[in-house]
Amino acid sequence: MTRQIVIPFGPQHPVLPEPLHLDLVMEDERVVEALPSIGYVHRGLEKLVEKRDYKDFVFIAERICGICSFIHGMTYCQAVEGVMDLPVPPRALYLRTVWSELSRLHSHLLWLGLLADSMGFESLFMQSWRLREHILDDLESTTGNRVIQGACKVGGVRHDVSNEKLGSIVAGLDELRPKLDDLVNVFVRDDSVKHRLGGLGVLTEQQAWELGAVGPVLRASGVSNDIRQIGYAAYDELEFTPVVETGGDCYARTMVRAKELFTSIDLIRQAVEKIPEGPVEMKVTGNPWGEFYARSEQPRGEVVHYVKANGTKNLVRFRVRTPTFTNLPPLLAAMKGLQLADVPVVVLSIDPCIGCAER
Amino acid sequence: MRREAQPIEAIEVPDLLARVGERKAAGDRLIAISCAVVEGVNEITYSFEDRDHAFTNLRITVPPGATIPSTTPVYWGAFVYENEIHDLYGLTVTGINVDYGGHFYMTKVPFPFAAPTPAAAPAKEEKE
Amino acid sequence: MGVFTIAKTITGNLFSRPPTSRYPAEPAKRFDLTRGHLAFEPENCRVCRVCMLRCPTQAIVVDREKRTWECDHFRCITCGNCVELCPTDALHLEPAYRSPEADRPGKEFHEIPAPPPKAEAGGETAEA
Amino acid sequence: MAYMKRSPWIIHYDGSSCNGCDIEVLACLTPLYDVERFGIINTGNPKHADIFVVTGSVNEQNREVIRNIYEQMPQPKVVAALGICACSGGVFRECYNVMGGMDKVIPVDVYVPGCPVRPEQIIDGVVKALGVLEEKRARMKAGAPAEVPA
Repeated sequence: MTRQIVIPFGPQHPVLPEPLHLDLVMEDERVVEALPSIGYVHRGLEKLVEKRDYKDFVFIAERICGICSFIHGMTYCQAVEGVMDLPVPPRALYLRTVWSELSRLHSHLLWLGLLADSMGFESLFMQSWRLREHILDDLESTTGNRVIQGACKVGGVRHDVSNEKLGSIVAGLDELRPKLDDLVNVFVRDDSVKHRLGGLGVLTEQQAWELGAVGPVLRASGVSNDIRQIGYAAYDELEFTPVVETGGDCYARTMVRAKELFTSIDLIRQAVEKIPEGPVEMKVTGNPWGEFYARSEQPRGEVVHYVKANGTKNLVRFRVRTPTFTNLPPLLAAMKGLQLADVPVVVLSIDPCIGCAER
Repeated sequence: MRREAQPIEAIEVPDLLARVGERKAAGDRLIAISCAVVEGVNEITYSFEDRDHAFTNLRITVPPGATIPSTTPVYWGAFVYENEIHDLYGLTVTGINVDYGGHFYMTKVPFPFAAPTPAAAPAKEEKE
Repeated sequence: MGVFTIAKTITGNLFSRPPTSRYPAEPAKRFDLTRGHLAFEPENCRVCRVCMLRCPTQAIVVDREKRTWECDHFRCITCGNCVELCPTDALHLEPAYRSPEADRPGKEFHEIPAPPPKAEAGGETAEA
Repeated sequence: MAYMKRSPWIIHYDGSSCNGCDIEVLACLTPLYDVERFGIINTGNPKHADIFVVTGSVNEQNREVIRNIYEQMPQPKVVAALGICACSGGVFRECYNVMGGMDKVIPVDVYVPGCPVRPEQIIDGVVKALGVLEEKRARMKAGAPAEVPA
């Protein structure tokens, strides 16, 4: 029997911008077992809910993660609105939809870039991030910030966006589309990408479902599961089909995210076509009482915000189950039998967001 | 906008594994295990989803510092949630497949979310 | 095929502007809505303290007795909550962002001029 | 830029940040902001780095990691705290696991505000850090220790 050694990976690692520590039990170059040790980013923000007004907590909920920030804020608002049973104005719901799809676009482009970087495809990384700046400009000009948008509030959104501006966003995305096509073509067709990602970190359909994988990881294993189908925000009035791949490997996960870029553009166009006129926020009075689970689809997968309130202005419990947290067990399963050099790519393929996972 | 139904069924601790096993047999996915302290007791909620997005919950209620069985024999991936419950709430979970032994999160305050027990003097900042 | 693609790319690159912004030679790109920094107008302030009470980071300290307003810019997250809640429009957000500093203080301090005699009683608008 | 005489290498570590600042640090490296035109290179090795760019606040578990990275860097070295979490703890200041800003563990030379910091602010911050680096280098040449005890 070969000797087993444990290689620590991270927390400060050139490939990962975030601290994730893995203990890799190795037999020569093969990973026998991987164990994450997390907690480098654990802040304990769920506890803060006891000190802050429930309306102000949205700013903290947004800062759970800087990449999917908008959707975190939105899901928190949905949870509170669910508890209080607030009828949110439809225009606000549509604006939320547009912004969450823009967030998805920027997050997926970011991820495609990071993946390219982790395989050593530097120019592809640069190209992805160059295109991402267009999306960030759209976000900044409509919400006021590039990354942490701060656009959602309990009972609606904080700014209205004029119909002309929405139209120009769609026109801008149409212009962007051929460039995205070129980019995605490289990911889909390029031999070096195929060879580097094909067959790596395979999760079967059953494994992915039973281990609790969510989002692109689950869809890449052939399960058509997209939380947008439950119809939160304005998604119940928009048409889309979840992108599903069957390979279950890193290449399939890349495909899912790459194709979702176009689904998002399409959803934004539909939302802008259908957006109703009207107010974008409602007056919220009183304090919540009750509990609610709000679920929504982040770029990384399903996020669950649970809110329990007892009629005071501070909530009793706020819990967030982030996609990366539940994607950790599937990641560990996918890493068994890998070579050490492939570990960074496979870790990246679940789109880990440690800031989210550890809160 | 649609708001989904969220039935929560209260069950007893000894039934937990059997009921969770039923869910697995029905082909459900474990969404999350969340814990909350409500009026001095821990509510632990197991959320599931079937293939058509139907969202259901099972809930057990245990006193602070209690011992609960692990669901990892049923859902392998549940260890992340159960280690978290141990580290943040001070509940003991028996039979976890990957047991971090309290080193999942390293927190400045031990068991920051735990319900205050009458014996423990209130901490300086972290009182409930 | 490949030759045509690369020829197109090369000519495209020759005749297009580089994507790189020329900052700091050119000023930074900003939008009307950009949340750069918080600006305070002492003349409009009625010392209601709502900005201090609802600030998510407690960056703002308002002293009613001394009639002072102080903001720690290294705590302010420019979320705009105070701007929205301020009953008298004494606060607003400017698109220009703050520059880095070598010292931690970075506090902005204002004395609020005393109001015309009758307005004092109207200060109780806090807690929206 | 004339005032940028040297090519500082930076090392980036994410304390307990929310990622917002980290992706902006990365965005600085990419075509729109492209800090490599100033000779700034993001390295992964603390021994190669002149400027330690930290984002996020200090918590129980990463305190040692931050101190380790800082101590491994050669003299003269400069620490730039990016974002209000690194400056003061920010929104998370009152969380049970957060100790506060970076200055609780290592001496910070440049504080860059913003939540999250904008890439332009990062460039400004690094330029400012470079000024501090030059001062420290001059001090070392004169035979004095680079770090002045606070």
